[in-house]
Amino acid sequence: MSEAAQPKRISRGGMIDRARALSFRFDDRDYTGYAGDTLASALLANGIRRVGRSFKYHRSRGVLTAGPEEPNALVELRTGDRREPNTRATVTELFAGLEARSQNRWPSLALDLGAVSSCFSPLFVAGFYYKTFMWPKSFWEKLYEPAIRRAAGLGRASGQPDPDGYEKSFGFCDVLVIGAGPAGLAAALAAARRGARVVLCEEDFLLGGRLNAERCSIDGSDAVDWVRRVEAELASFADVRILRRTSVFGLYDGTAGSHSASGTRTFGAVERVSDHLQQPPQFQPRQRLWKIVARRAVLAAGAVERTIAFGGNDRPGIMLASAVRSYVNRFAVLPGRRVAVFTSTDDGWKAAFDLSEAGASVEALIDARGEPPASLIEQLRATGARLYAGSRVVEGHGSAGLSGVTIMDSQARRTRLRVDALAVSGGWNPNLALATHTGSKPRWSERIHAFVPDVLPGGLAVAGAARGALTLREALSEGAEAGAAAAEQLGFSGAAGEQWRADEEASEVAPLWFVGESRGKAFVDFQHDVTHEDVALAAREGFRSVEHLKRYTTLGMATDQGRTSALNAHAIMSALTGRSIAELGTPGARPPCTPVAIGAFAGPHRGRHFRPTRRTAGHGWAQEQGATFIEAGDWLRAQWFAQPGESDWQATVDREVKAVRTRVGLCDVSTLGKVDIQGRDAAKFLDRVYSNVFSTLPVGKVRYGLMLREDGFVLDDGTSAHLSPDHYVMSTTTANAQRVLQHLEHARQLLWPDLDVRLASVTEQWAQYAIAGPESRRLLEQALGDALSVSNQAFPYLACAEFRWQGVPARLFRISFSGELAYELAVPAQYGDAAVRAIAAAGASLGVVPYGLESLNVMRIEKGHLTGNELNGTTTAADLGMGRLMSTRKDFIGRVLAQRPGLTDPRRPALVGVRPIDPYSPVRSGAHFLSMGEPPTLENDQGYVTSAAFSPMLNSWIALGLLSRGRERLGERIRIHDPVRSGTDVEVEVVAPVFFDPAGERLVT
Amino acid sequence: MRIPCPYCGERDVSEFAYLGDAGYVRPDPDTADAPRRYVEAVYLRDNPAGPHEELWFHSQGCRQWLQVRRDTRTHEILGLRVAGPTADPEAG
Amino acid sequence: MSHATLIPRSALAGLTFHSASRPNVLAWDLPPVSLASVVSRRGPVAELRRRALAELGVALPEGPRRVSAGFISLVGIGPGAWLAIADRLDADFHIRIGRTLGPCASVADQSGAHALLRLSGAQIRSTLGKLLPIDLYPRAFAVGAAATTAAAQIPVHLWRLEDGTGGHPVFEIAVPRSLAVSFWHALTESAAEFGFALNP
Amino acid sequence: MRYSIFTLARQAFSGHRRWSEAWRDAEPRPGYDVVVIGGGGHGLATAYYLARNHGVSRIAVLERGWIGSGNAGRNTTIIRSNYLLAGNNPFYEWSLRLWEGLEQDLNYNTMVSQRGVLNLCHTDAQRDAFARRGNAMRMHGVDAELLDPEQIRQMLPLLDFDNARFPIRGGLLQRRGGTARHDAVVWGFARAASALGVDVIQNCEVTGFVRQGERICGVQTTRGTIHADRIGMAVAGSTSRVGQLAGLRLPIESHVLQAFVSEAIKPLIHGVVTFGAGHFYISQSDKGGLVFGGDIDGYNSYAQRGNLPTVEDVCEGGMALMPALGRVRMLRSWGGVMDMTMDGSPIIDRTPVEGLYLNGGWCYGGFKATPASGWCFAHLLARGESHELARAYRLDRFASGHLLSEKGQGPQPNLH
Repeated sequence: MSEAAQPKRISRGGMIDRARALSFRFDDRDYTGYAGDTLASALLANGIRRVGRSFKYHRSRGVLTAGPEEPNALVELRTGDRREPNTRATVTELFAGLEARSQNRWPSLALDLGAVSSCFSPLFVAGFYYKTFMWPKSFWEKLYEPAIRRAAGLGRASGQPDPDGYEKSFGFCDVLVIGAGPAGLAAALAAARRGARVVLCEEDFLLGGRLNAERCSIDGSDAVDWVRRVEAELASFADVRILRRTSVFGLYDGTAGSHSASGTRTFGAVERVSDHLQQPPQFQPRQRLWKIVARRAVLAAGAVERTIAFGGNDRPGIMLASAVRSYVNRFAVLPGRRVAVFTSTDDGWKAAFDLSEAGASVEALIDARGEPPASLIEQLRATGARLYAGSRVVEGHGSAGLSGVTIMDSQARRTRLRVDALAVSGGWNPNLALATHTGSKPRWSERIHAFVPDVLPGGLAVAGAARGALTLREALSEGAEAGAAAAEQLGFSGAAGEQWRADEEASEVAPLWFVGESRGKAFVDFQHDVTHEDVALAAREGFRSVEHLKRYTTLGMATDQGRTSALNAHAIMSALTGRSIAELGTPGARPPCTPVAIGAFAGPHRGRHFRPTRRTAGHGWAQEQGATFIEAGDWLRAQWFAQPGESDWQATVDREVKAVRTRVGLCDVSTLGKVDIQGRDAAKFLDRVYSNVFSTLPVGKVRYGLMLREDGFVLDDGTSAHLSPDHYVMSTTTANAQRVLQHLEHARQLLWPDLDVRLASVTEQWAQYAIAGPESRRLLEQALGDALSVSNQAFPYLACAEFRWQGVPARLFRISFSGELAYELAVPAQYGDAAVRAIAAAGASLGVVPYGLESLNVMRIEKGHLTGNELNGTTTAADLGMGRLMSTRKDFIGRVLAQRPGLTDPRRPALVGVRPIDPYSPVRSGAHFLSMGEPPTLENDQGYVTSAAFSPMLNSWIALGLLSRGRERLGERIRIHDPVRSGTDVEVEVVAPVFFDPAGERLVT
Repeated sequence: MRIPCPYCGERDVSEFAYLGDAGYVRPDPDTADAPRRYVEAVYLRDNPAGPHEELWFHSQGCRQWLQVRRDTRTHEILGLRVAGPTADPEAG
Repeated sequence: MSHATLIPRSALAGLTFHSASRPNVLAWDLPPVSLASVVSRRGPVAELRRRALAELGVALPEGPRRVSAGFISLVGIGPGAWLAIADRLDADFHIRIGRTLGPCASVADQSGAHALLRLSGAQIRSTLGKLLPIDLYPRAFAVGAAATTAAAQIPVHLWRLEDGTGGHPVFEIAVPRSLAVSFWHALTESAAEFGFALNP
Repeated sequence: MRYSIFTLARQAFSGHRRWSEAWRDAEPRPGYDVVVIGGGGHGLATAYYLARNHGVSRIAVLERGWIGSGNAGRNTTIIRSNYLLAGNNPFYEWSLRLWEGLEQDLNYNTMVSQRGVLNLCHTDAQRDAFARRGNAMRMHGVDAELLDPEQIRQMLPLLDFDNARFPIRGGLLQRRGGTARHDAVVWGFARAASALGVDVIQNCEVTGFVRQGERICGVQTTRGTIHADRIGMAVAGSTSRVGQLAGLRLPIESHVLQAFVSEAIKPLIHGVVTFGAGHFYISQSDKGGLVFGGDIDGYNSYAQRGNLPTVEDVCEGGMALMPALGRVRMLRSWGGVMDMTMDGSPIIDRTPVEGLYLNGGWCYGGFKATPASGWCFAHLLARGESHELARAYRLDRFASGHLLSEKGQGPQPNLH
């Protein structure tokens, strides 16, 4: 690549691969960068300073930082369904074919805040919208708000399904090290050498942290070589895992609490597996969410340099000094030709040295301090830069890009310098967010004028700059100590001896937050356009606590969380209110400490795999029969079996119901919960968990049972079969299977541990089929042959038996949900497919039909049997006409509280049936009951329809419902009110809640 | 959050189902003041800010009910035992 | 009179996946065997242990471990609860165990309740790491260890056998039959990047 | 000072130097007619309506930290009145009516935005339950529409209609539902109350109660003892703790509810949408952030923070409903401590202790209730009797069995 193509690229040095030129697009223009670039470094190399517009005033903005704390250089990365808004150019690895666009550039037409901001910006002070847009009333939602909504926001989401995959993985380790700068590398190596199982996470794609951005040496040689040596040694340990491109975003609970040292903690991390590629390779996710369980952790996340608030401190070309050094040293990019440095720290001077070394003309070094260290002054001579001690930059000029700065020296003389880049160094804020996630508060340090970790979460140590130890020497020693200590606390002790030597560094910091003599807007939140004036206004209006300041001005709420500038605002507020920064309050951080894609948290659980799907053993057979499946909890169940020529599902269901009622039908009921109950006290146990009596149930018999919660309301219903002495099998509804089992285990383990009874779920074990209809007995005779006699005498209603069918253990129950002569045949699930085919074959000559949930529902409504619609958690046994099942002869769960006045009130809605006077007027579940002539008000509400269906047997719509004083109102005409679905009410007659074969003769014949 | 199950070992909270206050004792239903005592047992809670004795069911593991002592301000697990007046023979 | 005969069917029958040429994750769909849940009754388990040892020749494992002896292996799945696994499909398995352990234990047939898979390969731990919330690190989950947990939201029993050829760890996993298809999807998705093969 | 575009313009010319404090930062006085404990939305609204509707003159609101630092500033700002039960529906509908006039009433733009609240259903039973609820709403004159999948597709093409594990089968839409700016609600009530003479006292934590025989006649605070004829508690999240100071044992558990906000993006989602087959709901703020949440973590907590499994569960729901969210980044999360009652409904009632009144147990539905809660609690404090809209919110309903449970899950808060 020729220099012309990348005008700002330094001809030598840097950690880029000049042999691998990469072409990319920005705002529809083609550019070239190198492997090892970030998008930001590549743009700067190509001489691009303006990369975006600010949120409120639409001011031109350029690259401020070289890291994840970037507030300005946000772009829309990629296109189409892979478009990612608000992507930080400073951490986006350059790849061939990368496409990016600047954001928020052309505001919407409706209300162009961008356009008006220049003249109306005085109006757009903090919280202006709370004080206006109130008149006229209707205009807020019709005009003002839509305009604000269009103008707000930054980038555009793709709006299309994310085409890439995400993964989750659990990770376990003894010591987790967060950050692979000097401190992190030292910590990881120290722990690894002692034999601990180590995970090292680094956000960057290179290990080394600041060492990649600075010219410094360890043990006399280039620090970068040291990094490679450590990296190689770490890689040689089997129990060390290095996760690059991985951000640890959250600290969560383990067994340890906020402060205790022992126990574990859970860390959330996201690994950007494929973000540095145009798209993920086959079988690779875009990102992977790590849930890392660690016994100890070392936080070595470094520190973020902060800006200084002065007029026009947001001009493109004004950069943090540390970023300047990154671009010069790591990326071989010269941010400017004529440059100046504005600092209140020793560290800032290094930018001048590096810039000069790289060939820039350093015009001036402006140090707010009156007497900077002599050593630095000495070193500065070589650069030829002019020193302005005790001086401040009061204004940055150049709206499209920095063209100059005005400085005010110690004698208050103003001088204007022509520069195209300014490096700013206002001090360092330790990256301690993780240390505060579980509620620990940091403390204020008067040494570095920043918040540093104080009381730490148990098991977490902090090392290096993250602790406020800003020199390389401290980072190395603290890292090594922290890593060693973590391992030794866990009982590891191995070869120690990490001793690394680094040069002395001047690292004094003097606080300089805001230049009082500023001209123009001085920004304390670049992305949200919060200025020093907004802070002053907040103080004036009483929003003085840190949280009020934040919420009123939106300070620090943008994507960068104000990492480079929010503390300046706190300092300004403390000056205005005469309280120390610490007194203002310490804003604790909450996860995630870096923005994380929602897709990563979801992982593979999306689309059809959002939740696992349960299929019965007969699923394949049902598919062959043309079943339409429906979700029933986690299960898929056959809803109906349509046949060619059937006009709609209603026709299908009518056919199925008639076939069952006149011949015989076959239905898969395997999804019902089944609990195996064994023990000498099994009967006693059942007596206590059911409201009705089971201890009188003889072997070989089944009984319907009602189960209450302790609060007296119905929990579930089902049957229990007495298979053999001390052995029962209970059935529950499909929906409540898990909750009932938990309820039973609670009763067994906690309420009555003295009972000899044991429970085992056998839901998965038994495939179970209902065979219902007048011909069901004949079908079974053909299917079972002499395996079991099913004559009415040998196997009467509510009989049950265990037997062998072709050598296979099988169970038969004579129970009926449809109200027909019916049986349920159960076989171990691995035989379920064969069994349903055998049953179907045996019934072929009898015209057996498979029927689904919908027909089952019609038939159970015809019989007034209950489902979840009636057992909705607010009904009592009496409401459902089952008062007789509330035994008075024994104790049972729910007995006492069921007697409360609110549950025994005679005005409570009771289960009734209703039939429309016009049989073809549809009645729908969810419709409300009203007395004739009463207006539809809540006061007049008489109850509602719980279940409804068209009955092909009665050739009429029928319904069950809960009607106030229902039992006293049989024969009364009321009306059904269903405004959300129908404009006209339907007149119905209240009848008993059983429409078909009320005497139940079909069950017993 | 992670719970050290006495049978399975330390497991992620997502394997457990929470019930609440372990102080619940089912009152004798046959005393005169049973209604009042049931209302208090079923509905009222100490709800302390600090150490809390509570019931967790290891539904995705050994299916034991566990009584956990946990600080509701810090989520620290302070202690744990198999729930119920008498523990299962093999537990712990 | 029906002549259809009852033959068992694998829960994984007919499932598809991407088969790699050089697989690092291997799975075997084990032929059907009989299983039963064994739960000790109220009171001391000493008698139960004695009978298990005397009649079945196995020392009931304490805690989540797997022991094997002759035709039977037992996996601890809870306090006083085990999953008994026969070496073949035997309709009388649970009955015989029930008789031998008599009133000391409740025994229930679970032969149809699980799909049994054997898993191995160079990358099996990385694969299972994506599915299981437990630590399968060699020291943490040694040969003979067992666990009851959830794999990608699916409840499973897992245990580790002796290492196989190439020194790769070998696991067996019991998945609820109704969830076998969902588990299969999660397993093959997680293994795909390493290369996956069934019954190699 | 009255807020308007004109005041703003005038102020602009003077460089915004003449704005006065939004509310007086008052010093505690020795005694008041009514002391309201809790400077959140409910407490400040109570004070405002006490002064405005009932002419009570000597009122103080005591806030432990800074106003709005509790759940008022830790919610997802949704307002709606789509309730089923006769004990709830009229109360929440009155609340929504008050929201609709709040800007003008308070002379503060609380950014009430009625962009609609849509509950999605994924089974026939759910749809029927929605129909029942929608019908109940209509019978009280509340707007409610039952939508079919096609209508929803028109409204929100973003949703997953074709590849969903639990397909969308319909939805219940309340067009008048929407959102409001939570902090503005707190500041607006504080400013309006302060203008009516209410003392808003920050950094004043109640540490005990002053008793006169069986009666409570004051509070001890970190800023001294303050006497009052009547004392109202509106301390969501701390109800059990403050109640304990008065010897109360309540049908309440404290649970943490997490909420999340994404980076700001251009308008993507218009109204509020809730997923019916998982725990997820979402809306987009005027600033552009997607504000979303799900279920409570499910264990007792006062920590104001939750754990990762809940975050995953919420985002799984989000991706299942809106696969386009995948590349949108979560920016921040927070946790609020919910007073979960045993039937999922609130309590506005006198307590067994004379002189002490309770407003609490809002579970995760407190924000939308703010105006009506203040309205009815003020009525109770001023008149000594329950407001007709809050009659069902009695403390003795658990003993009598007149429970107010929309979901019917029983006395287990983490199932509500």
